[in-house]
Amino acid sequence: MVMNKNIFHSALFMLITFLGVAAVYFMLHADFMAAVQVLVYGGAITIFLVFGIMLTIRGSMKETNLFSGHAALAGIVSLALVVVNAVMVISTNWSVTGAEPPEETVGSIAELMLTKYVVPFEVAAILLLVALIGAVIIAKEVKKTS
Amino acid sequence: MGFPVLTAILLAPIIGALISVFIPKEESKIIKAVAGVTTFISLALTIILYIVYYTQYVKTGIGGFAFTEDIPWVADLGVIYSLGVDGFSLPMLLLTNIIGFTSVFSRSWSKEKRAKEFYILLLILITGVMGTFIARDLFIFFLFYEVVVIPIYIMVIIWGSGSKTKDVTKEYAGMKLTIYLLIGSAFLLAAMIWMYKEAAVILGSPTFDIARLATIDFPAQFQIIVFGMMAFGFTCLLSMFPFHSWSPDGYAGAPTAVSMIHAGVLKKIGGYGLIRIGLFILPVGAKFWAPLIAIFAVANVVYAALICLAQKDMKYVVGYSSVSHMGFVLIGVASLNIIGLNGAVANMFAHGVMSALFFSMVGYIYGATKSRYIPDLGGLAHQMPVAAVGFVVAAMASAGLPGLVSFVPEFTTFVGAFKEPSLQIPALIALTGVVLGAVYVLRMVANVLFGPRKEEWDHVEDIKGSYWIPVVVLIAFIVAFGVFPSLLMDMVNSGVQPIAAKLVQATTAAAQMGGSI
Amino acid sequence: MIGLEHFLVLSGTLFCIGLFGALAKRNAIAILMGLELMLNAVNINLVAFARYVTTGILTGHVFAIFVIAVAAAEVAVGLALIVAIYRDRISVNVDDFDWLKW
Amino acid sequence: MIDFALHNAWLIPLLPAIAFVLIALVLRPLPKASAFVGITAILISFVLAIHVGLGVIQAGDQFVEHPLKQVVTWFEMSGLKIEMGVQIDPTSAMMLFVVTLVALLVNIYSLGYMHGDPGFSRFYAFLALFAMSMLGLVIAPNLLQMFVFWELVGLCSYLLIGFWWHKYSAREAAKKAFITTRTGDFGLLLGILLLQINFGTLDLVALGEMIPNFQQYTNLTFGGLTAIAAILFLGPIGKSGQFPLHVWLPDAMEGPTPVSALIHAATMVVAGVFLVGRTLILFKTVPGAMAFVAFMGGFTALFAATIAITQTEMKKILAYSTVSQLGYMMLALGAGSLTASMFHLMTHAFFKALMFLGAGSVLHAMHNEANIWKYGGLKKKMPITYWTFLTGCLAIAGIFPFAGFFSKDEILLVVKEASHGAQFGGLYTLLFWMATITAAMTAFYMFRMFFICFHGEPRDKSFHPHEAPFSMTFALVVLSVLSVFGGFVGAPWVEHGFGYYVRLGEFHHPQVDPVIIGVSTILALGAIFLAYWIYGKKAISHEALAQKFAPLYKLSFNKYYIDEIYLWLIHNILDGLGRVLWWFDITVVDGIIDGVANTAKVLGSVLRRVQTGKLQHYALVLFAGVVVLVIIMGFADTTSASLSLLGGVR
Repeated sequence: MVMNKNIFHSALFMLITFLGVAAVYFMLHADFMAAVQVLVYGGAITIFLVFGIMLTIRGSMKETNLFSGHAALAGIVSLALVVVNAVMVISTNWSVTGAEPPEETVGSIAELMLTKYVVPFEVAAILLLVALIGAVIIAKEVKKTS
Repeated sequence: MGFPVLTAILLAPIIGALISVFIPKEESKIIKAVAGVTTFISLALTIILYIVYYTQYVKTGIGGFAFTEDIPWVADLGVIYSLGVDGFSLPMLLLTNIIGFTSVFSRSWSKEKRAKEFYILLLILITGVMGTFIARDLFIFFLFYEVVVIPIYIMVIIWGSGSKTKDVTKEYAGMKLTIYLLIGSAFLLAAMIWMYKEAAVILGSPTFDIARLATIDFPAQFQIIVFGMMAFGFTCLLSMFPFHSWSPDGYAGAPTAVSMIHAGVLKKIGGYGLIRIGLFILPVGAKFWAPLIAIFAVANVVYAALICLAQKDMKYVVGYSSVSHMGFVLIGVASLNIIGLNGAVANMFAHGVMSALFFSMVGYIYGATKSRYIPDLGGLAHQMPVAAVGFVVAAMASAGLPGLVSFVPEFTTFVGAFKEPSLQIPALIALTGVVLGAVYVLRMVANVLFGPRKEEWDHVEDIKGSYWIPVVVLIAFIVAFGVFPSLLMDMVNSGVQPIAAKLVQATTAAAQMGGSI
Repeated sequence: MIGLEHFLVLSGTLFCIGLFGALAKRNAIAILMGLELMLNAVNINLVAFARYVTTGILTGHVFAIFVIAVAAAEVAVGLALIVAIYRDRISVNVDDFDWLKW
Repeated sequence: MIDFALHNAWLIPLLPAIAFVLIALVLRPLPKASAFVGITAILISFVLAIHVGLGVIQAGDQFVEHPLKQVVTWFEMSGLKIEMGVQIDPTSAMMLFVVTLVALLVNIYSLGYMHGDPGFSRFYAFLALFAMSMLGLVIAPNLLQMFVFWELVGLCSYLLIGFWWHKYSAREAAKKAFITTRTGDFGLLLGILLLQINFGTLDLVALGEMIPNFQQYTNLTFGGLTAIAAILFLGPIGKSGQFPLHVWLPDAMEGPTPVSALIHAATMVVAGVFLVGRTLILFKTVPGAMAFVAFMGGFTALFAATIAITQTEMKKILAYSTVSQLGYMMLALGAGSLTASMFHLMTHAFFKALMFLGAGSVLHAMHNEANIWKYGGLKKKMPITYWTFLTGCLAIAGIFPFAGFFSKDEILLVVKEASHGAQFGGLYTLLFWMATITAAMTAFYMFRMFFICFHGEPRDKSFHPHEAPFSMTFALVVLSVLSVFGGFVGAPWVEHGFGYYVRLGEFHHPQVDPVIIGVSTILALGAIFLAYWIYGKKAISHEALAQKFAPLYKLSFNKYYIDEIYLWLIHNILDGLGRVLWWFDITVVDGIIDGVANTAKVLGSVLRRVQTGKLQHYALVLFAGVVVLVIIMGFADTTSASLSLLGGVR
C-alpha cells in the first residue's frame, strides 16, 4: 500500500488492510471489535479518505503518491523500529493466562462502557461532535474580507 | 497561629490585580486607585508588623522568626509554604511595601497607554518581591524570585524608553536585564539543588528549610564551590562589577515604577540572598570568597562613581550611582562581622528608599519634560519647586548626608570593614566614593535644577495630586530613619545576629581544625 | 499455535509500515493514511493483550473503541485541514509546507 | 533658670529645629510669621545659652575637667555604640553663646537685608536649620555627633550659598563649597573611623583619657597615631578653609551677605578650629601632627593675606581675611593653646561678623555693586556703617584696646613660647615671624579697603547710597560694642579671665610680653599709615605700585591660579578618568557581555537550519530518537531497572 504511486490505489489497498485487521480481531475472539472495524474503518474512514483525494487531486491519478527526499532515512528508522520491537517482544517473558476467552463480548463491553467508562464515553461523544463542527468550520470556504 | 498576616500582605496586591482584571481598561484612574489601595493595605499591615516586632521581639531581645506560617506543599520534596519575618526580612519587607506603594503613583509618560496591564504587572511584581523576602523555604524563595523576572521584562520592553546618550533601545535593555537575571538564577538553581541533594543525604530527609539547612556543617570544599555559584547568581543580581552593566541600561530603559522597584528592592534580593542563604548556610565558603568580593566591591564603588561623572543622562547617573552604592553593601558583606553585616543590610534599606525617591523624581522630570538629557535641562526649580526639593533630598541622601537614612548604614559598614585588617585598604579606597558621590550628584542637581530659567520648560507643571505621594512618603521615611537610626539598626541587628554568630562559630571551628579550609 | 508474540510482532510491523508511510510520503492524505495504520496497530495490541493477558476483562476492547472514535474524529479534522490548506495553497504536498519554521 | 538651662541645654539646638520644621512645612507662604518664628526660637536659645554660660562661670573650673554630660543612645550593636547628647563645658558654653548671639543678630539683620526677597521664608528656614546644626555641633559629646552636625552645617552652607540658585555663579559656588569640604570630610570620616576602630569609642572625654596613654589601650604605634591625627586634620582643612582647600570660601560669598557673616565668618568655618580644639589632646600626644597643624595654620594665614591685598571686592577681601584669621586660630592650636585659639575664635566672630554685616549694609546701599573701586565717600552717607566698620577694622588690625588686640597677641605669645620647646623649635620661630608679618598685612589690606570704600569722593555718581534700616544697624552696633570690649574678658589683668575657663591642662595666667605688644602694635600702626598714605591720601599711586610689582601683583590677584589648577585637574584628570572608564564599560565590559550574547546568536543562526519547519523531519528525528533510546535503555544499560523495557514485566 505505502509503496504505490497512485494514491487512489493506495486507498484501496488500505481498505484491504483494514479488513485484514478485522480478520485479526476475529482470530482474537473479538467479534464486536471486528464489526466496528469493518464499519468504521472499512466504511466511514475509507470513504472519508477517498473524498479527500477526490477533493484535492485534479486530473491524472498517476504520480500522486510519491516519496519525499528522506524516504530512505524513514525506511531505515522504521525498519530499525520493527527489529527493535520484534526483539523486545520476543525476548520478553509475557505473563500469559491460559484461560479461554469469553464467547460473547458485546454485552460485557456495553456494561463497561455504560458503567465504569461512562464519562469517557460521553466525552468521546462530545469529541466527535466537536470534531464534526470543527471540521465543517475549518473546511468551510473563507469569505475574503477586504 | 491566628490570622495569617503575611499571607494577607502577599495577597493584597494579587487581589488588586484580580479586581483590576474586571475593570474596563478605559477606567485607568480606578485601576490606579485599586492598585494604590491594595498596596497601601500591604504597607499598613507591614508597618504594624514592624512596630509589633520592634516592641515585642527586638526590644525584649527575643529575636528570631515571628508570624510564621507553615503549610506543607510538596511533602515528598520537602517543600513547605513557609513564611516568616525576622529582623532581617522585616526591613526588606517594609522597603518593598514603601516602594511598591509609592511606585504606583510614580510618573512615567508612557504609562498612560495600557494602564490596566501596567498596574496588573506591577502588582504581580510587588508580590513576587515581597515573597522572596518573607520566604523561609529555599524553594518558595526561588519561586517568588522567578515570578519577579517576567513582569520586569514585559514592562521594560512595552513601557520603557531608549536613551539619548547611549545607543540603547528599550528592547535591548529589557533583554539584557532579563538574561542577566536568568543567568544568575540558573546558577542559583543549580547551587540550590546541589545543596538540597547534599542536605538530603546528610539529614536523611529532603528539606528546603533555610534554618534546617543552616544547621548542617557542609564539607569545606563543597561550601566553596556552592557558595561561589551562589555568589555569582546573587551578585549578578546585586550588579557587582563586572556583572553590573545590565543595571544602568535596565534602569534607563525601564519605566519609572520599574526603575524604582528594581533599584529599590529587586537588587536587594541579591544582597538578601547572599547574606541569608550564602553566609548563613555556607559560612566557610563565604570566608573563602570574601576577599574577592571585597575587591570587586571596591571596583563597584570607585569605578561606577567615576563613570557617573561622565554621564549626561539623568537615569544613567542614578543607575551607575546605584551600582556604586551596592559596592558599600558588598563591602559590608565581605567584612563578615556583625557590624559590617548590619551596615550592609541597613545600607540596602537606605539605598532602596533613597534610590526610589531619586528615580521617582527623575521619572517625574522626565515625564514632564520628556527629556532626561542633562544639558537640555536646567533651572527646573523655577517651574517645579516641589520636585526640586524631592530631588535635592534624594541627592543628599545619596551623598550620605547625616540625618538622612543612608549615613548611619554607611558609617556602620565602614566601621565593620575597617575592623578586618585585610579589608582596610579596600575600605580606604572605597571611602573615596563618598567624595565622588557628592561630586556627581551635586553636578546633576546643579545642572538640572538650578541656574537661569529656561523658557522652553515653562509649560511643565509642578508635582500635584497623587504625585505628591511618593515625595511625601519617601522623604518621611528617609528623614525618620535618618534621625532615629535605632529604629532600623536595632531591628537589623536582631536579624543579623544569628548569621554573624554562625560565621563566628564556623571560623572558630575552622581554626580548631588547624585552619585548613 | 498463534501466541501473543505473533500478534505483537504483527502490530509492531503494521505500526512501522504506517510510520514509514507517514514519514516518507509527500501527499498529506497519504500521511493521514499512515496515521490510520498506526492507530490500527495500536488497536491490535490492545485487543491482543485483552485476549491473552487479561482474559475475560474487556477494558482493552473499550479502549480500542475509544481509539477508533478518536481516530474518526482525527480523520475528519485532518481532512478538513488538508482541504483548507489545499484551498490556500493548491497543494497537498507536505514538502511545500514549512510553517513550523518562524 | 541657670540650673534649668544647664540641664536642658538640648533645648538650645532643638528650638531652631522646631522653627525650621514649622517654617518649612507650615509657614512658608507667610514671610512675616516665618521671620517671627525663626527669631523667637533663636532668641530663646540665646537666653538659654547665656544662662548656660553663667552656670559654667558660677561653677568655676569644675566643668573644665569634668564636663556636664547628658547622652542618649542613638544606635548601638555589639561593638559599636553611638550616643547623641549634650556636653557642657566652658568651651561649648562659649561657643553656644557666640553662635546664638551671631545667629540672633543675623536673623534680625536679615529682616532688613532680605526684605522683599521671594525666598524670604526659605531663608529663615535655612537659617534656623543652620542654627540647629551648628549648636548641635558645638555641644557634641562625641566625634560622630560632631561629624553629623558638621555635615549638616555643610548642607546649610550649600543651601545658603546657593540661595539665589537661579544665578549661575551661586549655583557653582554652592557646589564647589560642598564638594571641597566633602573632600576634607573624607579625611575626617576616615580619622573618626580609625579612632573608633582603635579606641572603641568616640566619646571625647573617654578619648581624652585614653589617648595620652594610647599604648596601653591599643597596639597603635606612635607613627600610626600621628597619621590618624593628620588624616583627621583634613576635615578642618576643608571646613576651615585652610590651604589647599581654601578655594571654596571666597566663592561662598555668592550667598546673601548675612549668610556670609553668620556661616562663612563667625560660626561654621570655625567648626574646623573647634574640632581640632576638641581633639587637641590627640594632637598634643603626637608633636608631629601638632607641628603640621601649626604650619598649615601659619602658612594659610600668610598665604591668604597676600591674596587679600589685591582683591577688589569687599566680600572677597573679607573672605580671604577670614581664611587668614582661621589660619591664625589653627596656628594657636598648633602651638598647643586651646585658650588662645578659642579666644581669637570668639573675638573674630564678633568683628568679622560685624565687618560682613557692614559690607552687607554697603552692598545693600550700592545695589549689590561689588567692586570697591566704584565706591568712595560712603562715610557721609552711611555714618553708622562707617563707624562700626571702623571698630571692626581696628579690632582685626589688633589695635589696643580693641578685641583683636588681646586675642592676637595671645596667639603670638603662645607661638613664641612654643618656639622655645624641645621639638620643632625652629619651625615655630619661623611661624612666629610669619604670623607677625601676617598681622601687619592684615592691618594693611583692611585699611586699604576701608579707605577706598569710605573715604575720598564717590567714584560712581550713579549710586545714591543711604543708611541701612534699623534692623540692620542694630546688629552692627551690638557687634561693634562687642568688638571694642569683647577682648577684656581675656585681658591679662582679669583674675579669672577667658583662659581660666577655656583651657586644656593647667591654667596659665596670660602674661604681658612688652616686646610682642610693641612690635605688633608698631607694625599694625605702620601698616595702617601706609594704607592711608596710598589709598587715603593717594600720596603713592597704587597703580604704579601694581605696575612695578606686576608678576607678584598678578599672582596675588589671580589667587595663585589655584582655582585654575583645580579646574584643570577636575576637568582633565577626574572627568577624563570618568570618560575613559565609561568607554571601557561600554566597549569592554558591555562588549564582552554582548560578545557572549552574539556568540549565542551566531550559534543559533547556524542551528536554526536544523529547524526546517517540516513536520516529517521532526517526526523522523523523533522516532530515530525513540529507536536510539530504546536501544540504550533496553540493551546497553541493564541497571536502570525501572526504565528497562526488557526487565519490565518479568
